[in-house]
Amino acid sequence: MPDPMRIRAQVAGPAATVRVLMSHDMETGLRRDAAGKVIPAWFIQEVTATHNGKQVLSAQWGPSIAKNPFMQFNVKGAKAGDKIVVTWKDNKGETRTDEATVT
Amino acid sequence: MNKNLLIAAVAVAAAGLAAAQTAPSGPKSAGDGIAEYRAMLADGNPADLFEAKGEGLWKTKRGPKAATLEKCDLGQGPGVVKGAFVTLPRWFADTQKVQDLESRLVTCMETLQGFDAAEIAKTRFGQGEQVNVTALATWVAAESRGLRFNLPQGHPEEKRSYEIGKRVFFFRGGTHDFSCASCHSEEGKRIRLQDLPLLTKNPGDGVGFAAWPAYRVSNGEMWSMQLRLNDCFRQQRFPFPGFGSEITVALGTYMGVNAKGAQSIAPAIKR
Amino acid sequence: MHSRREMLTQSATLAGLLASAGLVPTVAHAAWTPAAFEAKTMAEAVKALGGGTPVESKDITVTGPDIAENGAVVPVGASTTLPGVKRLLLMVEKNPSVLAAVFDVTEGVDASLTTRVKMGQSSNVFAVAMMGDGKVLFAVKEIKVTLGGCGG
Amino acid sequence: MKHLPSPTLASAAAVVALAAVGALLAGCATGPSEAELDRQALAAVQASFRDQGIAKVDRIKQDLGQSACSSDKPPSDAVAERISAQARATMKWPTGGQYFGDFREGERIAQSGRGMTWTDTSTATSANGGNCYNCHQISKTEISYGTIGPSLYNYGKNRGVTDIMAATAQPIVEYTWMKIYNGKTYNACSNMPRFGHAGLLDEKQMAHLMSLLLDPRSPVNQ
Repeated sequence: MPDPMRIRAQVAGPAATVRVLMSHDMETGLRRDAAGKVIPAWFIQEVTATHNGKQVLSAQWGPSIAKNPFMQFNVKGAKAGDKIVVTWKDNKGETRTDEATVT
Repeated sequence: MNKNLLIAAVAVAAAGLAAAQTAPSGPKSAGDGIAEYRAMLADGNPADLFEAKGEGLWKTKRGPKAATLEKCDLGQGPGVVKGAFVTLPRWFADTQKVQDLESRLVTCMETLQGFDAAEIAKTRFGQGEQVNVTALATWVAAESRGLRFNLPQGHPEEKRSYEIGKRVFFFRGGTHDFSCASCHSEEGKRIRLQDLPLLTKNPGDGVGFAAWPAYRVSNGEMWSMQLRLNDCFRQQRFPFPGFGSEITVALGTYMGVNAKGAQSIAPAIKR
Repeated sequence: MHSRREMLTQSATLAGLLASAGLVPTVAHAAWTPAAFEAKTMAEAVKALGGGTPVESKDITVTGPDIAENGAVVPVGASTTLPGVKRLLLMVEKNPSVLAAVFDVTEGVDASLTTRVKMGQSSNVFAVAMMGDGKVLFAVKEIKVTLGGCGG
Repeated sequence: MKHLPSPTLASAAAVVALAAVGALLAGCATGPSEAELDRQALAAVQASFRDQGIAKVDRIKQDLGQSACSSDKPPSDAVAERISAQARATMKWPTGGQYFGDFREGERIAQSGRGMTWTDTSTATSANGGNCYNCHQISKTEISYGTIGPSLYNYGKNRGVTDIMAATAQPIVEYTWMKIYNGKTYNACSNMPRFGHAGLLDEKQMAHLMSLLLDPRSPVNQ
């Protein structure tokens, strides 16, 4: 199973700032290994975020998102104790879901 | 987590973002531009991912003996993690050796969990159990964030390790005649745009020995001090230093003792 | 200090339970659009995503450093204060494929996203907003990528 | 004094013996002598490194210059002079007096920091860069430069070189060649690699660097 995400969600005025770090290689498919063999593309393609169960954001990513991806966004009206859930899915079909509580 | 450091980091990051959003920006020096770039990365250090993984590993029953590392003695007594990082390398009576954080972790993995220490030492960085050693080191270091380096030098072997480390630091060799000192014995120098810490004395809070383990942006890898030293020697055009070998530990003792009083920010984020 | 991993593990389990109990709506992943991620230009990428001709606009903001110390990780952001934005895109002009990310935004979030991209070389970076009324607006910023380290 | 040598130390027996002698001589009150520590450090270096790829352990066998410059104190004047004398004696001037090449090639070589590490596959000079920008400012347009060495921007111009073939330019041409070939000629403990002497760059590559630094048309001299 993929390693967990790190999600921080902190109230900032009328919204909560959510910062997400994901553990992923984000291989472009353009690199070669020491033996000269192409390293196959392996990257997160889809990301979604929900706020108390309601989807607020979805994203499509290409391989040019940096390794161990970072994403930041502001959830309107989120208050301390609210739940933020983030899910990603990569091009091999692997997926990971983690949750954070707004502080 | 040290509050002041956190606040400082957030302030720097915020300043970086604010600066970045001020448009149109006037001509900025390359140095300012790089500082702005670094500030923008400071908030959201992927080292967090490795720190969380390391904490999990410490508390997970693993290895042939299906044991956790919670009884591992890092020099502060069994299971005491906080404060251990800023006192390593140090002398350990059970192994009759001066050990750095990583070699000590491997000792614990052998004695408590039944892993083969020699096998781990032979494993390449970033593979097999080495991945776990790095994650563990990242977490252990993070538990001393904000504390000041204070390596013990009371044992004759600790003093000897310092003296060996000092000599190795100045040891010139390889095809290019480089030593550690070639790059790290003068104030305010840099390679390309990277500032080089002065390592013959305390280089300041969160600089040099007080910054590693660190997340390396250039390759997206978590680098422990052993790997940091290993790659220094690679770029010195030296042969390969063994993992946990006497000189790598001695260099740690030399840098750690020199850094006395420096505040640790490890795990940091680096180019 | 709390155990991060325990917290996260529990969270993951909890999320799984909630999902299986039907308490979390099945999230609608935007179907990944291969043609958009194969595009070589901004116009092609926008077209593949069903948009029209992009027009430069001062109402769109692209954030990022002037200089990146390393092209492997470059912090960039797209934002706008205009109402009615449906999608925010981030693109790197000189990357093998121009499109880096598509964010479908809702009323639940600010139209302001930050992420980190890889850049093979110094390049223009575009923030593109696809609006509800069909307009496609963009902003551009040049980011220089320096050579770093001993191996440079 | 109770001296506990590390069990990992190679040639531990010899070291213990030496340590014992050292301790006796030092009268037990202090740790091992400086000379004894020097020996132990050398033993630790020999025990700690192994071959990896093209980087073999023979690289830590020091020559006079390397060992004499391996401390926080400079060598004695006499030793420094011996190092420089050796450097002068082994100096090779370019075949047929071909000091110059193409400054564009020189820029490329100056930019490259590659070569001779254990992740490189060949020790051929063609695989190596000059690492110049790692330590020096050179062309004005490259902002990513190091500061371990002096700035070389306007190197030729500042030294009044208007025609690299002129007789008046000859001394600075020869000096520059020597610095690149073996900088220990002038400074026994120079930080600069001995590009010619150590076989890191061939004559052609060094000639390209000469052009980069001295040619009035080079970006360095704009």
